[in-house]
Amino acid sequence: MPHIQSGDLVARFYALFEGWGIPWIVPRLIVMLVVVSIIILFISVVAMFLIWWERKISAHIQARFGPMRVGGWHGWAQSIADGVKLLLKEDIIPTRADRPVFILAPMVVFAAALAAYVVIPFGPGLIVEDLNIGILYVIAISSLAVVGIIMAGWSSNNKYAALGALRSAAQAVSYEVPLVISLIGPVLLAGSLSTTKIVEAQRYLWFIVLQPLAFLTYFTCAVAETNRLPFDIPEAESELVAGFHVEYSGMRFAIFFLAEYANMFTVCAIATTVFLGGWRGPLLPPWLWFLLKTFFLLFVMMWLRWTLARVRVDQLMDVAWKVLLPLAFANLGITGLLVWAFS
Amino acid sequence: MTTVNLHLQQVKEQTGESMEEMWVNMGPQHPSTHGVLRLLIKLDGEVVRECIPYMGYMHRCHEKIGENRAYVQIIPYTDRLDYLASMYNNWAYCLACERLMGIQIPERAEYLRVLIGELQRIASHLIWLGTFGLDLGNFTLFMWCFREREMVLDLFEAVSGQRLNYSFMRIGGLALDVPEGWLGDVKAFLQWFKPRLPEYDRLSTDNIIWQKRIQGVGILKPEDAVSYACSGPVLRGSGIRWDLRKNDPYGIYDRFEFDIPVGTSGDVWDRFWVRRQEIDQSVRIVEQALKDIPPGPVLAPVAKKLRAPVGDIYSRVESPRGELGDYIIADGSEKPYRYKVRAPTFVNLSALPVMLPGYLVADAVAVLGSVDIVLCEVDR
Amino acid sequence: MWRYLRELWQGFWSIILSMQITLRYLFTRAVTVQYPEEKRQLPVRALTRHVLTVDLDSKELKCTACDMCARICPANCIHLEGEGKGKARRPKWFVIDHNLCMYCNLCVEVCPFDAISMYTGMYELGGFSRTNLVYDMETMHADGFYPTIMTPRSPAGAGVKAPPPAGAGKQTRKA
Amino acid sequence: MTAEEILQQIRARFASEVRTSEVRRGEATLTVKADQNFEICRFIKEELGFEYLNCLSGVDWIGENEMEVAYAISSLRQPGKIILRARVPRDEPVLRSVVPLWGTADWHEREAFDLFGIRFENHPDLRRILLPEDWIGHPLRKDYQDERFVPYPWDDRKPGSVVRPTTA
Repeated sequence: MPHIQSGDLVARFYALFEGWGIPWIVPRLIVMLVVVSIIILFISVVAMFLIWWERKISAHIQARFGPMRVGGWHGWAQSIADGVKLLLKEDIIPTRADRPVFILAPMVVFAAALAAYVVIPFGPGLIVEDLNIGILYVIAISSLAVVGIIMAGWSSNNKYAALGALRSAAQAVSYEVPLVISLIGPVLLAGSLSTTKIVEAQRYLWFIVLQPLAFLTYFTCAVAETNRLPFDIPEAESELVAGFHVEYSGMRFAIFFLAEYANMFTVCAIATTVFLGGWRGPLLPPWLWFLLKTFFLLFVMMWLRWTLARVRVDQLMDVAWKVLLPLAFANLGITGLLVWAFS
Repeated sequence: MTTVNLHLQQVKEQTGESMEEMWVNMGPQHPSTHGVLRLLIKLDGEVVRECIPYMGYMHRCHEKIGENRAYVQIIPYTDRLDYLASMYNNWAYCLACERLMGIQIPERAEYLRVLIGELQRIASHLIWLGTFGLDLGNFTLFMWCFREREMVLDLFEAVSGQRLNYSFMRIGGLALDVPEGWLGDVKAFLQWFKPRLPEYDRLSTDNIIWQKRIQGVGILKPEDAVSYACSGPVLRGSGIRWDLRKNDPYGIYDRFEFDIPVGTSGDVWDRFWVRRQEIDQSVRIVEQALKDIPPGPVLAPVAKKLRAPVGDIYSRVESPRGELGDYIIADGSEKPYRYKVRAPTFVNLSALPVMLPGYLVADAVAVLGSVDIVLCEVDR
Repeated sequence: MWRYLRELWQGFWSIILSMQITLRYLFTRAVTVQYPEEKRQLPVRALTRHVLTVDLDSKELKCTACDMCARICPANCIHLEGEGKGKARRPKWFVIDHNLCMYCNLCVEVCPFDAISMYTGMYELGGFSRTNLVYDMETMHADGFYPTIMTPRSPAGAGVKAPPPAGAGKQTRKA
Repeated sequence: MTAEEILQQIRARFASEVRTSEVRRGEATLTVKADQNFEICRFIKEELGFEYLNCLSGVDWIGENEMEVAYAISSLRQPGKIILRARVPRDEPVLRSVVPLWGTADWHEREAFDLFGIRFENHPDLRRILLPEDWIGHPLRKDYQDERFVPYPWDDRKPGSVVRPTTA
């Protein structure tokens, strides 16, 4: 696996088609289709695993077993069964809903989750497209999910959904700022926005050692970005029932659910890339290292979720603007000074 | 047009409200109304401006049933009022009947009532703590509290055979004596339970998110608390040192040593903290009761067919939720002429419209949770 | 500034402490019971389906159809009719409607002959129609010893056994 | 203040209103005419200092053709309990509301209105509270009829009588 050079493979494929005299667009479309299918498959498998895993972790933290029946060993097939159930459920659209927007919203959210996978380096060469503005791209794409959430909240024609969507908008705007600023520190150190370059720059030392404050800030913002407890106020089930997706059921709900876990994986993968040295590690193959680190961060996210209570809306804003933003700026300032001093 | 819409229209006509505010229906199907309560909330953005509770979804005319049952037959129905503290409902009802009929109950029954009552208080407060955690988004605390509550239920099951609706107390004492070795089981439970409390504290009391969520919201001023006749932890949270176990002792509560925790500002935190400390005090009382429980019968000799002398009584006990009163009018027959339950949560809930305005929706959930309502008791 | 930082640190530390305790619980044993496969041992007094107890020697019902249980029942769920006079009086039919039963044990406590018991351990009473929960005398006829309030242990000294796997219909149990 | 003193003070102030008064189990119990109930309650609250309304309960005395509202009043500062019973004619059960004195009376009075049909003047929001708004009748009245109502099982039953057939 580590020696597969996907770039070479694709280039050879293009050359083949060119030799047959077929227009250039065809092989490119085929490659795109294959890559997208692989990513969707990967996301689905990861999300289903994460859902099962989260249920297991929450259960064991709470002195119970969690799913135990479906599939035999510790209910490993529970997520698959749930998925099948959701697929078979009736697709309900509320009468007074804004139909096109209502149908489009889960797709937008899922597309946003999907698009971020373009720049995640699973290993050397195992990246869809090594953009030279990779980090910027991720930040831009991750804000797109909010559009989908607002669409969902608005089109549902439900007061709870509308409140959830408004909260989500406020939250996304607030947390994007410290998120971006906390990522600038490592970018300064690496001297590049490309994700592979950032991993390369951590050859000797992971950036989490140099940038612990940035890591904490980023991780907190990442939890908020993915609408997870303690920052899950857009869907706070005890207040807003289920927030923006209260009217969704069946497959549309499943897509929201899938997108949430896909987003979780994305933000943790970015954290791994930027702070934990990406695929670097001894003995094991790089892609496995990458997955291990990412899953550890995912575990921390779940651990947090099952430990903490939910914050309130105003406190959420307080944390963003009064705690995370100053910390991120302090980190950026110190990093900038040090980089300037040592260069 | 439904009554809801009619009412909304009426409110609109009367108040001429602006379109910037919106009415949100919390309930009857809402995860944090603890049953089927419906709160009509006027929101200005996220801020609650007004709250109108609607209840009665579980009304079954408990009092009418009571008027048509013999005195003994009412006991199983009282279980169904506050199903999280059934023993207290039994106790309140049996105590009222005993006072009405002038029955003296045996010493051992008194001790066992206190013992079981305080265990019930622990169980009830645990389930409150758990569901309050759920309201604030902490699911883990909920499960942990349920684990220990289950242990109390196991104890009660060994005594009465039921896990929720015990109907264990009788007019004149208890239905049965406790089984052999049961008191040892209670001791073992306390041994297990006491180290668990600091663990809850780690998740709740000591945690910064928990503190910030509930401090300074849902303030109930002491004068409002008295005017709305709040009782139990809601009243004590507002800083009034009033506990019927101390101030109007029933049973043998004057023999036990315990403190009454009170709050200072009357916010959600105070109500939480009062209940949290009451668990400690209940453990203390159980330990004392275990120490000096005497042997003897548990049921006073009473007639099979009980008749109360003509008269009326308002008798009250301090249930985990507050003052649980029974107003019984007897006409000399074997069934009460009038039987009214003064449900503590019904009365405490009536103060909710005073507590909510000015706070956020998220606080509304916390405030409602801190009142600790049981809808079966509110609706009766 | 100093206070701000200290509060920040305290908040962070309290979260760490909370996480520490949940991490510890992650590795403790679950307390739940996997129900259909494992079952908890019910205490003797667990109130479950009624049984009309029998005299262990003659295997005859102890019930004398005195109607006490039917009268005390708050939910009005016991119905019976007796036949015979004096000592020979026995129920002709005896029906308990478990749709209505509140499991309050009053019928057992009031019984002067120890003839009815709820300490049977038959708690799996699910049925596909409401009539499945109406039990007649034949179904409730005890086939051996069952603990009651007056005799919680069998005269032979045998303790109470674990409840048998029970279905909706007629349930039997060896003494 | 003992129960006797309480009764004396009330009798001295509202001599013509008090029908009966007695001390039972240390509680002052008195029955009054309904037209001055608000003034008596205000006297009890403001001058005697019993500021805590425990319970407000309606009673239907069908034999005497009267309705009753029983106030159980106590205090958080002093011992002693008062049970004040105001009688109104059953055909025209109207009383003054005591909501201005005690906030808690709001829901209690709504409940009495709901279940007994006793109307309270000056009540801010006298709607049904436990029953649906379109319910007909007041269930706790003794003459209320409902076909779903399960009667007292001991009435009209001889031992062995069959009440209704059941199938097993």
